[in-house]
Amino acid sequence: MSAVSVSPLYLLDILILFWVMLGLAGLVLQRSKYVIAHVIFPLGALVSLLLAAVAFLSLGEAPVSLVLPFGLPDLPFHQRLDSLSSFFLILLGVATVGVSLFGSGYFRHMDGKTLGLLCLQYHLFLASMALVLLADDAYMFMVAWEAMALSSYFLVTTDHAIPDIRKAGYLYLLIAHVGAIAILLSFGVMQGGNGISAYTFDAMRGAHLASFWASAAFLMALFGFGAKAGLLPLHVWLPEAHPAAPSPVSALMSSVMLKTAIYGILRVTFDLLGTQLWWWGVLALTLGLMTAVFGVMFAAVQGDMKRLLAYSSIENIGLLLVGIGLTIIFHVYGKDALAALALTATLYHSLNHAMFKSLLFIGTGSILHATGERNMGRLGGLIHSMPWASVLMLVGVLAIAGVPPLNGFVSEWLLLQAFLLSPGLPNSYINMLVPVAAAVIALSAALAAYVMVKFYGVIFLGQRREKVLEHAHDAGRWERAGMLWLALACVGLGLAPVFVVGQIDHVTQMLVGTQLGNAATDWMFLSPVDTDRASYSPLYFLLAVLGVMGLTVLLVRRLYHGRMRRGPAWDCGYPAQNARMQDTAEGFGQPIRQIFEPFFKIEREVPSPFDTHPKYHGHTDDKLWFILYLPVKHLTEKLSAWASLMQHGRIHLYLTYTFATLVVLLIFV
Amino acid sequence: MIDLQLLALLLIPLFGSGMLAVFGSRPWAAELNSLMSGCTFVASVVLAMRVIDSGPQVAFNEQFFIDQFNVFLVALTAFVAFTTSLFSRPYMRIEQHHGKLSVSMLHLYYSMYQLFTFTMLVALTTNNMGILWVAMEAATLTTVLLVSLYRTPASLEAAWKYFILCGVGIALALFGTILLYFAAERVLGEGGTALLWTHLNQVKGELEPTVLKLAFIFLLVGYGTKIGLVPLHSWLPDAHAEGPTPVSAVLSGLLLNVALCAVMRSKVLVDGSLGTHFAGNLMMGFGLLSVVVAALFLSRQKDIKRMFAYSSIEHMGLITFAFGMGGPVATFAAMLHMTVHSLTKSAIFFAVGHAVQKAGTQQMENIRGLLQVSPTVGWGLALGTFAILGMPPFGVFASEFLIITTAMHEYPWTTPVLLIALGIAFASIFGKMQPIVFGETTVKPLPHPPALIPVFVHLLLVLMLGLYMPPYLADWYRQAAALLG
Amino acid sequence: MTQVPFTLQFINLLAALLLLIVFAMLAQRRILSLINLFALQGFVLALSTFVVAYTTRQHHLYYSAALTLLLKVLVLPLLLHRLIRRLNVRWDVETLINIPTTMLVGIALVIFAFNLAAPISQLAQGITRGLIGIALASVLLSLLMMLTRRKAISQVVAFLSLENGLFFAATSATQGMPLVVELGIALDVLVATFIFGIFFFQIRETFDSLDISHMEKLKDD
Amino acid sequence: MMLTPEQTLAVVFQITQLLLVVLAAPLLSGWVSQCQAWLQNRSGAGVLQPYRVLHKLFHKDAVMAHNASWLFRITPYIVFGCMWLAAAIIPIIAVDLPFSQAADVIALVGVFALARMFIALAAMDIGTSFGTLGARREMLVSFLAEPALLMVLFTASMISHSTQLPRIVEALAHHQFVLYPSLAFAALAFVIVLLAENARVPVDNPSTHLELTMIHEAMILEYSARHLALIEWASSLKLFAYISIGIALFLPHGIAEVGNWPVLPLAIGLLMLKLMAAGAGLAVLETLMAKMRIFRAPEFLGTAFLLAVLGLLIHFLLGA
Repeated sequence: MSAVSVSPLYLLDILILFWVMLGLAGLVLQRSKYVIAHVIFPLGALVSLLLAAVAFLSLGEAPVSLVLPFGLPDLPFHQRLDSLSSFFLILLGVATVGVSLFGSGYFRHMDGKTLGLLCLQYHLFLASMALVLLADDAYMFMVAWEAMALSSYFLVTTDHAIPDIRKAGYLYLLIAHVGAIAILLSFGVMQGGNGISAYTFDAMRGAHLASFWASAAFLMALFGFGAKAGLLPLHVWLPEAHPAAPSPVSALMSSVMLKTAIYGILRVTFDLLGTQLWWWGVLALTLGLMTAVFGVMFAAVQGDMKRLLAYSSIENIGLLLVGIGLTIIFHVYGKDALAALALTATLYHSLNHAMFKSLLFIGTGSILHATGERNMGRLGGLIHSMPWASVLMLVGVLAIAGVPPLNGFVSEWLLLQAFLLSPGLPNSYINMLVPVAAAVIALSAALAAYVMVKFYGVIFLGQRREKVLEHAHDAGRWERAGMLWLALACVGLGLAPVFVVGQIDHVTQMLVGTQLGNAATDWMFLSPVDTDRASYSPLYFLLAVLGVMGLTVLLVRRLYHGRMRRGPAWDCGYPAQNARMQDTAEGFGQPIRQIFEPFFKIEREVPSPFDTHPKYHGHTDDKLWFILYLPVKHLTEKLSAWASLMQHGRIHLYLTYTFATLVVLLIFV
Repeated sequence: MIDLQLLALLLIPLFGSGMLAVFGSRPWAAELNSLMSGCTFVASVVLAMRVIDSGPQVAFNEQFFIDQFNVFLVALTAFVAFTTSLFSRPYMRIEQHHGKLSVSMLHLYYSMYQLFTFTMLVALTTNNMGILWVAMEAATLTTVLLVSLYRTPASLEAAWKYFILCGVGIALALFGTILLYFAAERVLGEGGTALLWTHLNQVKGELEPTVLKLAFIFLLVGYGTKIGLVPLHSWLPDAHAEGPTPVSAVLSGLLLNVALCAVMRSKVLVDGSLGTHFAGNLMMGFGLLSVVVAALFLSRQKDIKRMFAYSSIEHMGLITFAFGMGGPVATFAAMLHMTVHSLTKSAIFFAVGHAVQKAGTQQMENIRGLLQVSPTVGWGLALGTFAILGMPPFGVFASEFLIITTAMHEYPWTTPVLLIALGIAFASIFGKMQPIVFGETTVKPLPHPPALIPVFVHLLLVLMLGLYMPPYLADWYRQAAALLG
Repeated sequence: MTQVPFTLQFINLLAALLLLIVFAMLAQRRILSLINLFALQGFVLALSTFVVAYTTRQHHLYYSAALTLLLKVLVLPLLLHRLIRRLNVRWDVETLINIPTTMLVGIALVIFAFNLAAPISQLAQGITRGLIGIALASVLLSLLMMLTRRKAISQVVAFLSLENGLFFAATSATQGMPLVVELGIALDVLVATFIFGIFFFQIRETFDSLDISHMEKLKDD
Repeated sequence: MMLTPEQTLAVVFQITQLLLVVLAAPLLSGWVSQCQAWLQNRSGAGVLQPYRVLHKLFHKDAVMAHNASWLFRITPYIVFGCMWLAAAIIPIIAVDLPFSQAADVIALVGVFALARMFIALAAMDIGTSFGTLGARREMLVSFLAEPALLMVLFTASMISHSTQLPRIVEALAHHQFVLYPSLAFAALAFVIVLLAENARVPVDNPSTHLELTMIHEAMILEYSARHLALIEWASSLKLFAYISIGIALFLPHGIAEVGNWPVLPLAIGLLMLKLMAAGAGLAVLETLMAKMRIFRAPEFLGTAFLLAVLGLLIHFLLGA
């Protein structure tokens, strides 16, 4: 293709460099907030768009690679652009267009110094994420990976005056670092041949590992990337860090950064490791299921809107991992068509999640702007004062709840199809596992709907729980643009699945060696395997619903005389109803808390009926924190207390150490 | 010619210390100090160029020997000494302003600073194991005076411990040297040449293994005390915490390297003579132990300088481990780590120094929210900390990456230990550093403007080494690594 | 010839004497006599150096013998005497662990050192057979002495006797290091002692005692 | 595009069913309540009562709370549309419905979910405590009922290797009376789901407004006139849809083949019988059982969920 005769990698690198430049420019131009907000961020969005475009053009082309003259002397930076990385680059680009547009409106109100720094960190964050996707050797990957962690850490701790936010940042970076260590170990296991040049991905592809070492590498990678993705039980940082960050940053972290972890798992499992074992898939599947249910359960009981979204991200990561697990199982048992189906579902879902989750997060951002309130218990009735935000958010909510004809449903549909087609695996245990897994998926999807009704209903509907909410203003121009972009993406992904799947086919072709294709001749019908088995056409669906609705409206107009008046809400004979009597978020989550009681660590004080000033306080905690994390902490503390006895301050003791060392060495020679 | 250059390198600091012994109490003593260090640095660069061009050479009838390995350390030492002198100019002024230092103390400080540089350069460049010992002892003596500069009980105690422990250590090293000589004279005959490293290196195959084993143990324990290898490290945190900050910077940035260089010299001989990996294994063992124990120590520290002293122990352990592993990549990595550690650690100490001066205490719980009062110090400290913790894209990560990957290939079982230790260290230091840099503040502004150019110069260099290593530098390291094998 | 030459016997005698003196120092409670013993040790050292110089006809060894005599027998003891007079610390030094135990440990050390040095002694040609062992023993004993002393001065004396042991190894065992080295070593020892002196006064004026147990503030916990 | 005769026929079928269900749905719910009346020896209001109610509601003036937003107003149409569609794509008379190409069983469940979300949101829109209470309970019931329904459908589609209702029905209708143990479990689960989803005793009671127990009624408390009419109509459509799903899954026999005119009347007659039987059965169930506490409901539905999963597992085990 002559249009991109110059290797697309050059273009991508230039674009990434441009991001960095923008960041630096922001740092320099601290004085003029206007420029940063209304020039730099939109330019960043433009760069994202171009990035996505380039990646899209090179999707399905032959992989191109490039060696940059940086990095270690014997291990310069290797870069490679293949379908997998292009796909995730598209994801990155499309999502960040919206977020950056939103950001230019959102960050407007910060003070210059913070804004300048934030602009730098933000664009470094974008650049490092893109580089992670392009890296083709362990060193560059690690550098980009940790740079991503570091920049996002600084973003998370933007308003570091608040101790909780510092705590969140600490937890985040610590777990990220531990994860990075695990990833490094897994690369070390996978290294091909000896010498430092064995750390290029090509060498790793070449290395054929014994199944034991391959498993070790896979487990390490799963641990490391899982730590970044918020996989159970490494998720504890996520609900702390995502809410702490400014909303656009939360959006990026939830929607894109977590996907880089998914990318890593896919890259290691299907690309770097030549062979897979069936139990990897089972492990991933089970972990994924646990994560999904756990996440959505905790989302249901949250009172803080951003924490709620963070937990829902955990749920979605769980679903993605389920998809990966299925893919591995099918691939191992040679059912590549099914593997392709499961993988398609996974990739599709990560694309969808990127879109609606960032939409929702930036939506909470503009709510924060309008009201300065994150606690859903103090919101409500915003649909009247924030029409734009409410409509766009509704799209996001319906999408994430997985109802047709929006995008969330498509990936869910594909995933369930993968389950339905799965019987006939040689291993009967896995055969038993499959329906249970399907059931759990269905359950968590239904719970997600519950959560989202709570989210939207408590925030936007009902009466205003606080007086101040009357003055809440709608999202500004830029914010609106960003949200609109993402909402459109959701709708588009929902309505044109055939096209999207066609694109994803390139990736599945690369990873599992087959592609889904589309059995239906008609571009309107998505049918993964065969039209008789299953088919779904969102467009017809939409048309039908609209048609029927239109018909209804017409009939009603015809039959009905159309008189309507406003009156007070019916108070059931109890006149003194006020806004505080609506369900709060806690109230809405209460049934879930009651049903899944054993999973939560609940502490609450309920007032007695005779309290003059009754005060209810309830708090649900994550048991895993107490079961898994605190013991480790205490162990280290004990060890170090033990060690520090050594440094006792008495010089005789120190001399004795020298003496003893000497004697011991002399004896053992 | 080489004699001249070497002479320049050695005489400038000596002359400088003489000058400062005379003029040390003048107001411009600080500038003179920096000037001298600057000249030393220039001289070292000239020498380095020369050596890179025309390989290893000896000077002053073989009493001095310069190869890529020690000339790289010479350049590094001179550079850090120079930047430290730049930093110490305002720092010491502020100390004086706070009334911690009298003019006479400053006088002592400046002259001793130059003398210390001199001793280190001698120790690095000498070819004679005996003179090496003498220089090390002299370095100890000068630094003892520097550590006890404040004359506070704490500083006195620290200096005393430092003195006694390193004195004993050094004495043991002398015994090792004597044993070496004992073994050598039977091959090289009596008299001068029997202690010259170059000659020993040629005949190392014939040296008596049993004696050399014994000798190496003494040398390792002796110089290891100065490197700060666990369990010989006890003096190090005290000395770093109680001495003036510039001294802490040069101590952990330079002196430790010099001692390590001495150990390396002996290692080359011993392993050459034994034909086994005896010395290497010992060094690996000590290195691993140091990394683990230091990491455990970190999490309980309350004094900020003490904490970074322990982190120096940890990194020295890592470097020793790498040198112990041997092989081109590991040695390369070790030297790279030496470089980045010196640069980063001294940069951190610079920033810490000003932070401490602002807060008026070394207790970490009283230093808060640096970013609010002086963002430069805050960012310097934050970035330096992340760099020393091995966060990419800083150079420390590059060397750690090389070390760990090599270890995975050579000694897989060590890597989990190392990585866990590094993780613990990360958790501890990062956890302590975050509230110091971020959050609400308690600290107050300074009488004199702080000198932070050195901090950011160092950090930029480290950053560059992480992302891009100039080819000639890489070749230089490679040659040096080849020398050490 | 089987008959051992007189000089060698003499050197061995001196070596034995050296070891004996170290033991005596280890057992010694009074600081004053500790210093005297140190001076005596220096004298023995000088003598042995002289003999070695005579037997091996190495002239620079005469210098170092003279140097030793000057430094270890005259200068340092005098310095120390003046110090303890100025600081009037002539009282007893009490040991941390009681003397018989120290002695037993010391003997164990000596045996250990001899066994360690045995293979080396086989290699040693000429007069130096077995001297390495004694040198090593005295080094270890002096180290032990440093461990057991609580007063700053006695610790320093122990340190100096350690240096003596080394010096003995240097001169007698390996018939003398090159002169440059010995000069350097001597210089360092001298400077070290001066610095010690300065320290004594500073410690004295800050802790108004030379008891090291005052200096246990810097620690982790 | 040009339609072949079969396709035109299919379209005709589709449209007839569309009209038929929307007209027949109230009749079914009327029939159910009439049966209940008989069982409780009341003389009921007659089978046509629902039509009268709708007629009445369509002639009233609508009252809407001050706080109601656009979402509140569009919801009835969406709900009605969804239910109508759902009822229309289930093959009850004939197998080949062109539209069921576009939406298979999973999509069908999706349609129900869509309607449910909107009605729950609308209930929260006014901001009375009842509305939110109803919404919460509705979602609570559904988050267990929906996966159970999905599992039931999965069992069927596993047997018939398809997720498209027509294919399922074909497959089940043509194996003459093969006994599927898995389907037995599924049927049991399905009945529970049907009761729960259509706000029937023991989970809910459509005929009372008792605060402590009501779910569905609590949600639609604020609706009046035409909106209420649409909602009522929608719920009767929902009932119709569920029952016909049940029929399609568990006794599809006698359904008309593709483009097979002569059996059509027979098929319709059969369908009538089936529907009447099902309605009567429902009435019997409701009369026999007692309303349970709201927090027993999750356990009840949990049982359904477990039964459904069990059915699926059994299918995996026995392949039947």
